[in-house]
Amino acid sequence: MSTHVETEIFEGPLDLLLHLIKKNEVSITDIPIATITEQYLATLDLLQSLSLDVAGEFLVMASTLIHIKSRMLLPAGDDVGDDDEDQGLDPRDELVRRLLEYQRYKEAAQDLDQREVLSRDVFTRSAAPNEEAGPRGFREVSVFELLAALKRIIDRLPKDTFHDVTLEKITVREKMTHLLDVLRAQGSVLFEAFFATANSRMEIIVTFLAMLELVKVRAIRIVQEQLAGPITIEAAAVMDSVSEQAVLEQVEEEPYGA
Amino acid sequence: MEREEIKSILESLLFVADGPLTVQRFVEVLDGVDKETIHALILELQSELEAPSRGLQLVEVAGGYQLRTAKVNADWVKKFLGGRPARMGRATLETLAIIAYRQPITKAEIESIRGVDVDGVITTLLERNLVRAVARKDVPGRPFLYGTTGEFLQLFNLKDLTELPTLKETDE
Amino acid sequence: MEREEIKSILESLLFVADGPLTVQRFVEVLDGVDKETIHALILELQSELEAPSRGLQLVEVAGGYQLRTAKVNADWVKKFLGGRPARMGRATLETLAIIAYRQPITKAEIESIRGVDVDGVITTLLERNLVRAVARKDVPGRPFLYGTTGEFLQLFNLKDLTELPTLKETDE
Repeated sequence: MSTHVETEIFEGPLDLLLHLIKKNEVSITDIPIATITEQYLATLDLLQSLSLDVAGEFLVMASTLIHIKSRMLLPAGDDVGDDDEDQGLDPRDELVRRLLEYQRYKEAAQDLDQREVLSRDVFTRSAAPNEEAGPRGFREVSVFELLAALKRIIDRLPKDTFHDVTLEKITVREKMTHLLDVLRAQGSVLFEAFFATANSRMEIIVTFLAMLELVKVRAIRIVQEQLAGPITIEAAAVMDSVSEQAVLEQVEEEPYGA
Repeated sequence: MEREEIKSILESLLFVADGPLTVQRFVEVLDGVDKETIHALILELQSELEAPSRGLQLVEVAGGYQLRTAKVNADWVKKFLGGRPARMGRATLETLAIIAYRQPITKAEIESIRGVDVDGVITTLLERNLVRAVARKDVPGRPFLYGTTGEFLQLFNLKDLTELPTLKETDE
Repeated sequence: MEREEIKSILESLLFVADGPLTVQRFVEVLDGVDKETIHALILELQSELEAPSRGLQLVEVAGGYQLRTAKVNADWVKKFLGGRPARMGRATLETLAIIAYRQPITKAEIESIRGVDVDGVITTLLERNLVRAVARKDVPGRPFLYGTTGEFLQLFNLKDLTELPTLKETDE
């Protein structure tokens, strides 16, 4: 056998067998089992010598092939007869059936691949908001927009307040409770207004984390009527004490300012 | 490149763009095509879109060009987008049913029933306010327990949860 | 309503829709307009879009109609969008083909056809919402039966499952 390197990666033992059958220009229904088995094993050796992982399925097929080959050597009707209810049948039959079936789906897969595949050959419009539709409720704000807003707030803070941070013991949980209280009373609050009372960087960050926690469990929504417009925090759902408790409990009690 | 070909590409790009497209950007993509040609083709597209049977317009906005629906159709578009019935996918409905009948229930429990990951579905249901976290289960990891909301009752026109049709006893 | 007007609205709605639009949905929005008119206008739009200077096509897919870019412009659109070639691997395609033609089908059945483990591939397909668990098979272990989704139809530009090319018959 000529030793040229197989660069193709096979999808599985059946795929490798189909490849060998095609390469030898023989018929699936009349496989020269000795030749194909020899080449199959040689290919596995090659794959292994290239340090490519040879999956267990390939080895199972190897033993199947060897088994078929040994049975082919026996005269018909004089089978060793341990596992053969299929006595008198061609020992290759089951393998042929599997190869034919696999080949059908392999071809079907190629047919699918030749269609106009979405996002490869043809494209739809990205779900961009359509300005002409007018205000269709509010659009939800991304975390990046929030961070930008947060940065604006922090930048506005006088530098010298930075030092009293360690004196405070604000917890995220306290801030979450506070925000939920405010929303229960007012329904909604302006993002920047909610930070107005904060007088340290740490408090702002804690407040921000509290907000993110509430967004995560969908207790609040952070929305913006138009790009670069004011950002509003609103209650996403009416919270009863049980669900509020559930939301709050997910946050560690560690004070961030400690 | 043929003029027709360029025009066709322009339409494709305007269609997939998610913001206004500058002539500069067109020139970058369609290398070798000059600004004047692109300008002329944009004008052509614009005037074609003025026909009363067309439903789009090509507007110049924020320094670029953008396809938008025609102003005259605004009410129809609003009706279409706004009045969209909450078409719920199968996965969503199934998950909702599991939560409705088995609440309070954790995500892991739902997944063990559905056999597939339900992260995305739960997020959707939370967003649409059909379910909510009602408590936490007293097991390691303290996962959330989910239950249905008032909106859920409204959506299915139920007075309360006892009105849910009884589950047919299956082959268990 | 004038025919021209309806046509214009159709184009607007097709433009803003985030998935294939059924004729039924058009009829709901444009109350009073009959299905036949809408069908006729869709055909008109389709044939207009065939002109070489147009960059869109109106395809019938997954039970509805959807505007898509013309196939001839694929490379330009990819270049514009910053093409990451989302090529599907052979393992994924083959598994998808088996599920499409043999649905509902279990993982074990797929594995016996492909001759290899398909765990990872099924997870990918479920994540991409191209297949879903549709039921459980009534055999020991009650394994999931998988089927394809509407997204599958959209991905391969199929009206419905009957549009799948017939499997080549084997000559045994």
